[in-house]
Amino acid sequence: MHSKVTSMREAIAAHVHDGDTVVIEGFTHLICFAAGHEIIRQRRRDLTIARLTPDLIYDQMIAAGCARKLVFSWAGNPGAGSLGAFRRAVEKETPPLEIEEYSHFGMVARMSAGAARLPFWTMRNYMGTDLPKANPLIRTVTCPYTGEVLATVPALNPDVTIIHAQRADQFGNAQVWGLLGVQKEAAFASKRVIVVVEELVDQSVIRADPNRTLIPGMIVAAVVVEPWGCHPSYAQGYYDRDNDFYVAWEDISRNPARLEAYLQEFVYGVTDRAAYLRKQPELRDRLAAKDLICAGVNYGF
Amino acid sequence: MHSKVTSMREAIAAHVHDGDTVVIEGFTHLICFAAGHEIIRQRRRDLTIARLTPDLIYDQMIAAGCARKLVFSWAGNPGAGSLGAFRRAVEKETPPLEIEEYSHFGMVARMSAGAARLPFWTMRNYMGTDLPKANPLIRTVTCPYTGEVLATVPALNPDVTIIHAQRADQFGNAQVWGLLGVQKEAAFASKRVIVVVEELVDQSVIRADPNRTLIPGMIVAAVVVEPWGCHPSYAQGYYDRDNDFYVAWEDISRNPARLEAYLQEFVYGVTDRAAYLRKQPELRDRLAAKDLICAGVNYGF
Amino acid sequence: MASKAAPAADQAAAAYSPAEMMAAVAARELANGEVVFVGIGLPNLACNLARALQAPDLVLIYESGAVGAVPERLPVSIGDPSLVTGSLMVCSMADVFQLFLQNGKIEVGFLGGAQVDRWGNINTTVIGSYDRPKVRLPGSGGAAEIAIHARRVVIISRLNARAFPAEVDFLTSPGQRCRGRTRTELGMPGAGPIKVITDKGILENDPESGEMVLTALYPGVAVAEVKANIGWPLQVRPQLGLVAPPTGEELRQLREVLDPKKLFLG
Amino acid sequence: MASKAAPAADQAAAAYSPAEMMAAVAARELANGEVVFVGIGLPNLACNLARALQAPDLVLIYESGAVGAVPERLPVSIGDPSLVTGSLMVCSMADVFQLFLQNGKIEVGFLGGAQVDRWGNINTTVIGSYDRPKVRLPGSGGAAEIAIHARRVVIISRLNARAFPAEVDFLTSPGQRCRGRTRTELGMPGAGPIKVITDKGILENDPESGEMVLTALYPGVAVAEVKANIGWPLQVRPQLGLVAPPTGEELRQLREVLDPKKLFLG
Repeated sequence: MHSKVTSMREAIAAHVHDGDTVVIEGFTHLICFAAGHEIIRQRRRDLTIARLTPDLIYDQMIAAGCARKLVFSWAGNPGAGSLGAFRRAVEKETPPLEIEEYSHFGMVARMSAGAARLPFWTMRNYMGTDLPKANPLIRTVTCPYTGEVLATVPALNPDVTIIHAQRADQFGNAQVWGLLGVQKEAAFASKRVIVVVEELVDQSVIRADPNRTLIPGMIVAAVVVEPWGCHPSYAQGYYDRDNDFYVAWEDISRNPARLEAYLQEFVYGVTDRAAYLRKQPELRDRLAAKDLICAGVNYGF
Repeated sequence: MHSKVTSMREAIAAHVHDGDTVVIEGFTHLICFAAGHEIIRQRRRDLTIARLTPDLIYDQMIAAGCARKLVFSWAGNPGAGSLGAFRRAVEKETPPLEIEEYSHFGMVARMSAGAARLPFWTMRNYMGTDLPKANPLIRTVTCPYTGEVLATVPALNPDVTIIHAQRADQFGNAQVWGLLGVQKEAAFASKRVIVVVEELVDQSVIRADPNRTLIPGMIVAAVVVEPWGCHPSYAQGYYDRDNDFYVAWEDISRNPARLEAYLQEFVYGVTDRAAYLRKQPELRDRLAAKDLICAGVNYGF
Repeated sequence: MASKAAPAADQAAAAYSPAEMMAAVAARELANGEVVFVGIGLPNLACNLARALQAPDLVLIYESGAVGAVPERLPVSIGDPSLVTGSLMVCSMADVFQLFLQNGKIEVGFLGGAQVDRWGNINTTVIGSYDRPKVRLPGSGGAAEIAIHARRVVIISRLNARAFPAEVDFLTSPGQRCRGRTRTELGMPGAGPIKVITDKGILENDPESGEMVLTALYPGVAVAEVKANIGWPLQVRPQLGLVAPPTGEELRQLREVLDPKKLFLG
Repeated sequence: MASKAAPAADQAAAAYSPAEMMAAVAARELANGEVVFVGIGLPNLACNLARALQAPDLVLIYESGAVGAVPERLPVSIGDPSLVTGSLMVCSMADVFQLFLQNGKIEVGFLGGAQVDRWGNINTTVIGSYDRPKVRLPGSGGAAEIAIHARRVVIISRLNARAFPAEVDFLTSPGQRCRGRTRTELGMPGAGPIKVITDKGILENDPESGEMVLTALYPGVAVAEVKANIGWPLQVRPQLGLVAPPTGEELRQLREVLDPKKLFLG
């Protein structure tokens, strides 16, 4: 078997195409900003970008003109406020952005259906809310046993899903700890999967603790080794969330010129994530994780 | 909060009642024979016993007259052959036993629906097979998006589920590694959960590696500390499967008198699991696990 | 989202901020051992205050998947790493919504919103019309399903007439009566919002009508002051309760332990 | 389940057992890097033989949840601890069936059964009627869904007329035509059984009719010998293949490494 390890530039060039449905998942934890920046640098257009919480990275992709449509369940700046580019697009149509909106449970259910290759997923949800009026894809099904009417959402099957993990081997067998979000479901739902990791490890490291594996290599198209690839998001055990930057985004994103200047300096103005990090040498001191190593368990028999 | 730790005798007396639907889960791994034996000793009757693979423990419960009905997907002696008491009950009605039969995926789906408190679960399955004719609870639903007709099974919500785990704290926060089966789903589907463990640990052990927790204490009614409680099944990292006993069961279970003699000696004839183990001091030498400890991971930030 | 309340008139109230009072009142809603679905900000402060005082065994669940979290610092987001480290369990979000919430395991959910209406319906989606919003808000997140499934919901929101309209512009999270239909008619498992904790007093749902009515006032607040900040003809319970101000211990925990930088108590 | 075949007539065949031949032939079905759903017994031996020879990167998945297993001893059950230790991933059975199998990730599934019929349908449920069975067999396990979803299925079964009836008593796992309907009509994702590896030769499904026809013989076996052990008028392909006997290396692996105690090769 050949190694799947490649650069972020190659991985995005090969697997993210104009018009694709793209998912960069991670719930607060392990959001791969490095991949989003490379998509912006490669000037992808007409993307449908989907994730539960668009977060700053999708705000940047919207501002950069990559997105035709956003599929989401909570579009804010977590713990800090609003997403400026998203709000301008929706409130003022500058630029216009189609939206398709669910709740978190609805988005999780869409990914679960996609991962199981079922056309829909069933929930007890949405009764009384205006969400089905805003989104006619929220429908109902009748239980063949009880006659109850239950809510449904359609499967989401992205063209490409990008998952950041703490570590993987060269074939993409990836291990994650800390918050798991919907990353497993998003990966299995997707036609192609790019796994980005803090550390490339020998396969023996993966095989030593198989219960930690979240994504099997067989569904992975490319492996990118990108330490600190999540900043300003975080990787448990590697670096903390850069809350200062999330707070700063309020002002940056409120002002289109300032947002553009940010993109020029930190996205277009750098060649890759290594260059992005060289611009900010203080990040390591401020955010590097302290050690808190758990004990291992016995896999013997 | 009060500790939930109790003896197997107390746990079964308090939580398993005549007529209950009982699940002792574990797929090959972590099947709690100690709980099954205590149910036999306490002479529970009219139980509906459900699990994917009835295994030797349900064969023993059927032989002992505990079961009115069996819900299952594969009723054999794994790797060795047949279940004698089950076969006599179905082929010769001695004693009669109602059966309700699915495939493994169907049983997993029933547990998943039960755990999510949905009345049914959807699958792409059963087309072309005779299973829906044999079991009218296998039905269909029409997708509200594609019009496809998909298979359904009804939720299974046991009265009590018994889960064996490697370790838990006194409140039932339980960690498992190695094969996971459908134990999480079965526990969440159940009205009451008994967690049986190889080791009772301080809560700090659980909190040091929260990604390993399979069952949260909030759904657990009782915690029983029962080392070697799975024998002849196994616990990864503690003891191996006793394949010799699985092979021996072929002869024991083929002959009702021999099966009854087995129950008299190893179930009715002992007061508890400790006494069962004292009768077989050689088990430790033969089956105790070797050490193969994995490395820990960093939960720091 | 609601604008800052005017400073309370009397001297007693001046010794603590409206946010401190709201956090203290919210914390008192929680009994030991309960399972709470926690949001960021005041709900998080309230839950950790309750843990420090009457409810040491409160189980905090965050929609990010942390169960039994014991954050050693003030979490600034719902997915903060401090919610993972030392927690009892981390699970996938599919498990959070299916095995915990839809399964009925969540006893209390805290919610807030840009608009809260007469029936406790919450809007966190848009001000104005959905297709041409005046203000686009973040949307539901997990709020819609929390409002449907949690056994009871407590709303925390500062009073002002725009934030408390007779009817929400967009019904994100259902209250006691949704566009004319009751929770029972709609088949909702949870009891819905049974209390609205504001910065001036407490509203509770009338068991018959489902309407949010004023049941208790904070020290120094007059009924008229509440009525002036609510967009419907507010019913007032005949025997109005008087809510005790934060105790010294409540204030000390909030100020010295939980939010010393006043990120949320400011 | 099928009774033991009579010893092969010629001398060459006497140098290896029918089980060894079946395991070797099954192993040759597997290409490097494929993802295989493995059962216990001969399928497990075949997969590990293929791993040792032409397919070192074969990914073995067991329905118990072990993915990429590298058993260091012969697993005696599908949930053996040796399948976990050193594997690439352990997942829940819900994931096995939903994310791997139903998702279409399994390229090859090996199945066996008490009865295999003209269309490759398999019965592992009952001999006789379902309500009053003469012999109660274990049931489907995961076989029904493997037969439906695996991209292709290989059946391994010893020949005899009772084990190869024209139509199965109970259709547990669907073949190419189920009670008159094709897989396409029934909407099945996988290609179904494309090969039946017996102890005398190989059957393959006719692409037009879906019927299992004889396409290759083992050394020393005559067509009549196969026909005598099959319960329907067996079609025979005009150019019959001759299957090479196990190589020395295949036999060495099977006998010395994989099953030295002859648990499954006996």
